[in-house]
Amino acid sequence: MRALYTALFLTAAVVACKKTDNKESGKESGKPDPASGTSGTSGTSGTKQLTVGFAQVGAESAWRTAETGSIRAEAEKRKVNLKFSDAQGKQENQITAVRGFIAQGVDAIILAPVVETGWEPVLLEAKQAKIPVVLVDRGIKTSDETLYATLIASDFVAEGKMAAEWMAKKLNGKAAVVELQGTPGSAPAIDRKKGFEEGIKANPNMKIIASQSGDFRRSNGKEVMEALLKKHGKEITAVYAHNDDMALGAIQAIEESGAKPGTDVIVVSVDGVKDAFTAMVEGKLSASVECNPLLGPMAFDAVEKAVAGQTLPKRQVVEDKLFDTTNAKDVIATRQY
Amino acid sequence: MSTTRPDPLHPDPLHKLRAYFAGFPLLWPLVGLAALLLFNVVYHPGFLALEVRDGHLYGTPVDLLHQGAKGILLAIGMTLVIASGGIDLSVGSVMALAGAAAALLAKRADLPLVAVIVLPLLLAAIAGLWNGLLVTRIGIQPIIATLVLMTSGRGLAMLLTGGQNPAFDRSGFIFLGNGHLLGLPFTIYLVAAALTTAGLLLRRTALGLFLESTGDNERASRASGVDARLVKTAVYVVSGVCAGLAGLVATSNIKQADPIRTGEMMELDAIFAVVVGGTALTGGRFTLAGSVVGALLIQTLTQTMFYLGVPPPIAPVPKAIIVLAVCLLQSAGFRRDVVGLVKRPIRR
Amino acid sequence: MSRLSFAATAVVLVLLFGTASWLYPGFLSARVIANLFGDNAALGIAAIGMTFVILSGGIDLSVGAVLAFTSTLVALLVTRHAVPPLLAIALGLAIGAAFGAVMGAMIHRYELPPFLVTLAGMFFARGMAFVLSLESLGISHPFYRSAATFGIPLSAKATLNAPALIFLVLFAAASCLLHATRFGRDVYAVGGHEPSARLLGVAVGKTKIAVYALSGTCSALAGVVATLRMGSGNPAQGTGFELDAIACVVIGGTLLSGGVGSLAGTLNGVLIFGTIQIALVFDGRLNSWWARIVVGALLLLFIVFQKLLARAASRRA
Amino acid sequence: MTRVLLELRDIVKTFGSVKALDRASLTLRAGEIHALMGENGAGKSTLIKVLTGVHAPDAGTIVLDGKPIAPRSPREAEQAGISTVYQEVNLIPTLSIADNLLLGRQPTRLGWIRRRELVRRAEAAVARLGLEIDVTRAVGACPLAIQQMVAIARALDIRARVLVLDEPTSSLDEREVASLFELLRRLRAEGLAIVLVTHFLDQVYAVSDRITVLRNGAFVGEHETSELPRRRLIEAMLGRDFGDEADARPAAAAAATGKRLLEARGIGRRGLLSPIDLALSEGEIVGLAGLLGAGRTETARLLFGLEAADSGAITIGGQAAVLRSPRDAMGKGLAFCSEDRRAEGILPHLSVRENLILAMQAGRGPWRLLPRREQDALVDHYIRALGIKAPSPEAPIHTLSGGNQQKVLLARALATQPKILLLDEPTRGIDVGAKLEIERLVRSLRERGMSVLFISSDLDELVRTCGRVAVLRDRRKVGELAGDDVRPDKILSVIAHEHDAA
Repeated sequence: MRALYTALFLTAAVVACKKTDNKESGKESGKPDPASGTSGTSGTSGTKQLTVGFAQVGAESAWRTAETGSIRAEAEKRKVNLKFSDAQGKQENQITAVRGFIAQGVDAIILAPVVETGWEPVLLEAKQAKIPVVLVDRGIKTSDETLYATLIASDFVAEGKMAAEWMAKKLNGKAAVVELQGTPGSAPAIDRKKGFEEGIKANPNMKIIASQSGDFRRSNGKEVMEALLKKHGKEITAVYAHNDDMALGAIQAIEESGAKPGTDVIVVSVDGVKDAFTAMVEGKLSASVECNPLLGPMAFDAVEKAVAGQTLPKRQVVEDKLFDTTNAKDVIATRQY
Repeated sequence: MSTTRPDPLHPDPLHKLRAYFAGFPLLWPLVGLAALLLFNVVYHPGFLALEVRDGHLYGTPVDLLHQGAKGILLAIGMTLVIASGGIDLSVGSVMALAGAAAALLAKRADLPLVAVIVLPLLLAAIAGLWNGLLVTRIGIQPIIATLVLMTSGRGLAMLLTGGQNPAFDRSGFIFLGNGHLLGLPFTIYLVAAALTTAGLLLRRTALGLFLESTGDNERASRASGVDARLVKTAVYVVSGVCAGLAGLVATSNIKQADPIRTGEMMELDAIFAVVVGGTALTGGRFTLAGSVVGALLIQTLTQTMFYLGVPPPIAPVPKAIIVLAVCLLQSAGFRRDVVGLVKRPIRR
Repeated sequence: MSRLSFAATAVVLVLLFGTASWLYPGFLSARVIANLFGDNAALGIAAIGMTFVILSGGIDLSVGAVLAFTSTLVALLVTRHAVPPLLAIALGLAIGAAFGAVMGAMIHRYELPPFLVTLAGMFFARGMAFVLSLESLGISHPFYRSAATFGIPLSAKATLNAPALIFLVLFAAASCLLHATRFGRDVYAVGGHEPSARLLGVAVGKTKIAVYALSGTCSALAGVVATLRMGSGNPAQGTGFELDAIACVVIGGTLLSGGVGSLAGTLNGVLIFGTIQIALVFDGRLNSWWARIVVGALLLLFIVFQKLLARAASRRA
Repeated sequence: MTRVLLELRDIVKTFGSVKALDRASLTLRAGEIHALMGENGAGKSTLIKVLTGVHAPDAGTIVLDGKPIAPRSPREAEQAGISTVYQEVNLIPTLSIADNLLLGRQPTRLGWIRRRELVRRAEAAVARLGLEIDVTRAVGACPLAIQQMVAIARALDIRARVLVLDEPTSSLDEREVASLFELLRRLRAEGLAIVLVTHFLDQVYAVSDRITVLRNGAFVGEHETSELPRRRLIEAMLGRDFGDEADARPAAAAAATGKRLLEARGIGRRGLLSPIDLALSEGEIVGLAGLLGAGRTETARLLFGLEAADSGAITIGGQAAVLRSPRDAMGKGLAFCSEDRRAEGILPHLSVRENLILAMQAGRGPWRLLPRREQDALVDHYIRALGIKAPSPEAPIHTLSGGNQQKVLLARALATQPKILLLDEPTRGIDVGAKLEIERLVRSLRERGMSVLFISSDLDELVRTCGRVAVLRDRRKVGELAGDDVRPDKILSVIAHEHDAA
């Protein structure tokens, strides 16, 4: 039984080798391969249909969903054959997905890395297969910049700074801040913390009295905030959350504690999702630094350039704006996510 | 009538101890809870402080009950399943499933609140029934039978919501997880209600006896005319409903569904709560009170972590240690060894 | 009966793979097969250890956590403390073995349910992984750079990478251990009927402890493989991993009651699991939650199938 | 006489408070078959387990070939040349016969098992017993008799000098027993010392050379089998001259008086019991005799709906009854005490009270819980009526002695106020005192017009208790004795031989 089955597998392998070999050789010669439905890597202009793999982290937050939506929509618009893979927040799965894309011979890969490290081997593989990789919304740590074509993302440090400066202005340089961090070790968590700390350096009277991870989750944000409210009570004058979901959770906790978010306690967060705008209009959330998830257009511009063999700037920063109770009303109607 | 004469048949050293444990199984969980609370009070004198803020009783103790509600609800169902000699790994996924369903229903203003609450619970009950039938009719070991739903349940939940986290604004439903009644969070009443119902059903009827007998020796129970299969199926349904309720609370609490995270790892917490509470995984004797204490113990642990500023991912370590400690204390073998160490010198 | 259920899994695997190859151009390629082994090496290695545990009538829920712990430990030692990789790896494996042995000892000595002990073990190991480091640590070391590129070419474009090779070698070794040594027979005996095994002179305690130690080592090795695959150690990885491993073992036709099953079956299980995942990537339209649903459904399918087989067998006897 | 090969002297072993062995002794000579006799709980099994290293004795010595030994595990005992076949066949059902035969002793080269050699040796081992079987088959798939043989083959495969057989015949039929004895005689000739533990007197007299009797864990005496009349043996085992009570039949003997309560026509189930007829009348105690595995337990289980009959019909109190589950049977006024107290009787961790009321409460259904006061009253009543010795009604039943557990189970059945009581080996494994009490109780039940089906392996007990005795062999009914025919020898002859079946 076992022998039979191993034999079967080997034959499969052998057959496969042949098949892929001549296919891939065909690929080298640049003529389109109908079998794989992909165009040769030489497809310069968008005339021939591109196949692009998108390795997404997951669907853990509204922001994430907006990003996915944007990229899918853009692919639709540009008639790109998009291979989408959702890794349910697991790096292992993302790597499997990327290797799958490579095996499939896609023309380019868009990757939203869930963590900063651990990508070199798989990106090396992509490089060897001559498949350009466009990183979106989070960077990676690597000694070899040639592993990816470009990184399209907001500057998380700048976001943190912006939040800090706005808060300083609002509370004229005096605040006892509770910081709700994102998932420990994730790039946005690290950088938004860094940026915020830099931002408040100027004002000695602004202190972070507690800094806890809420894991980017609304429920955790709420629970942590409740605990901290018990611990520090009225002392707290401001909350800085690494994303809107946690901020919204915190706001609930503050309300339950009998205080008024927005007046008794200033709440500032990052991302600027729709719920956040609603909260700002209600005056509960004081400000939110927009971190634009609509990366579709930029991403596919980059993909097409990369496929065409042009070299791109390693870093393309997405411009972020800060919204607060004053201007939220005017733009809320136009928010897509 | 229940005169405790010295047992002529078993005057072995451990008998007294064992009798004591039988008499008061809550001992160790309570000790653990007390110790933990004490520790907190020492570190933060305000830990147990209570005050009234705009008409609500407010303070960590209230949070413990409010946040612990989900855990307690799960523990109730899990206690019954474990008492029947089984285990239910699917409760976390069922929470997510019910939560997702509720959120979607809550978004539709045309549906009456009753539907928003009842339909998801029905769904959860069906999930439980499914588990029960796999165990009793097809005869699959509970771990695996419920593993099936554990793996696929979340998938179904995400299927329902299309991978989104639908938010809703349905005051009635939101009240379930955030509202207050007579100054106390509504969840506390919910738990109290669930507990009393369970307590009455199990101790004021023969159901408790049948459950314990089934868990202790299924064949013997069957030979004595107990419908063991029915009992076993029923406990999984109950567990499902409890999980569903917990899912509703969780969802209502954050005003949005979260198929991926709702009830993540909660099944394990629930099992811990039950075991720490003094109900043996081997089935038979069970104690609801113990499980409640166990659930509170675990919730207190979580709160302590927040207070100490320990990053959440590290929280499992003390959890594991406490659980193992309690289990060892309950293990006859361990106590034999300990007693052995104590007795050796005295032995002639 | 085990033969039959094994045949069934083999058939399902071939069907799955066949359908995928037919649906998705380029699926039936050496590269995909190489990936199948490479991407599921960690899972496969853990599943091998799990097979021994389940055959002995136990269960080990700590594999995912031990994997995370080991990978983080190795990364930490190599990057922060400049420990030579091989030494760090050896240390990691040793700790994994010791951890498993301790759990086994508790299970045996104090008659605690394996489910519970390993559950606690899982919480403990997971927590400790984060104690070592809250964030994923990249390993930049020549050894790892060469390991990343090392591999045996199957064809122009496909190579069996280091993880895949480790997996295959371990699989061969484990098969010999299980099917051709006294220890292997003892494992089956203990799982088949423990009291009898004891009376037949099997050192039940030793066997059990050894089995958990073995599983611990496998999990640790899986962690090492993860570091090779990603060139980093991530304390957050491998959540829910134990359940995948159990699923693979069960799908592979090993009975949870113990005493019946084979490693070849487990290999089937792992490959089925992996094929589903890659197929989903190739399709690129289906959402990932289908993976969970399909795996759950398959799990059910196989358990029910085995039940029916068992009933048929008992009728014959 | 041949030299002494093995001697156990003054062995003492206590479990917690229970003194299982109190200066028990056994002397074995090479080339003899030595029967170790005693009532249940006399300490036979414990002594065996001490000999084979399962239990370590608290005191006493074991001398093999003049050298004192102290085996600490079955393996060590085996290495010393003492191997054992236990009562319940101890093999791994999921492993092949070959694997079972050589588990832990597999022929290996550099640690690798030599498969071919393994099979060869296994085949040789079973061939020695004149068996022709495929040694690669899984043991679980073989019939019990074969498993028994495999177990013996395993015991012999190691150059055993002492072979211990604990209840080897309990699951074998005549032919198998015969061939087993044939084998034993052959092994005796080879100079092996064989210890035979069994309940079946006729088998003892058929095959053994010498008998050692234990009682309450103590050595009573050793005799040449040929010089020890059965009656003396039984008295030695029971430790008292029970003549008066043993032969007291008249009261019970009174044949059926009242009207038919239960009538089973041709009930059976393939592979379990070939169709039999059985009738029970008011105030009648009907015995079921036969060797273990003769179909007695199966009969009771069919009557109580624990197994579904696939043939025949049952009428209770005149009207047809379909018994698909114990619940159905209880609804029809039946009650049942299983032979297997552990597996199918007690709820070990629940209290005496809960154990006692369970069946009755099950009858009442879940919603009408018997008020606690009434429960206590009921429990109190039965504790007194049956003389149950328990520290308290709330004590977990597993803390009670076997006899008292059995009484609680009886009480459980009685509490349902049954019209028909099915008792399967109600006196197995309990001390003589309790045994006689239970017999007395059963007799008193019949005075109250209850009808009882009484299953027992102890012929004298059947004689003492039953008015009528149905005899089963090989899963079919082979005869029925009534009135003065109800005598041990008669029953035995029906069990033993085809022809004079009544």
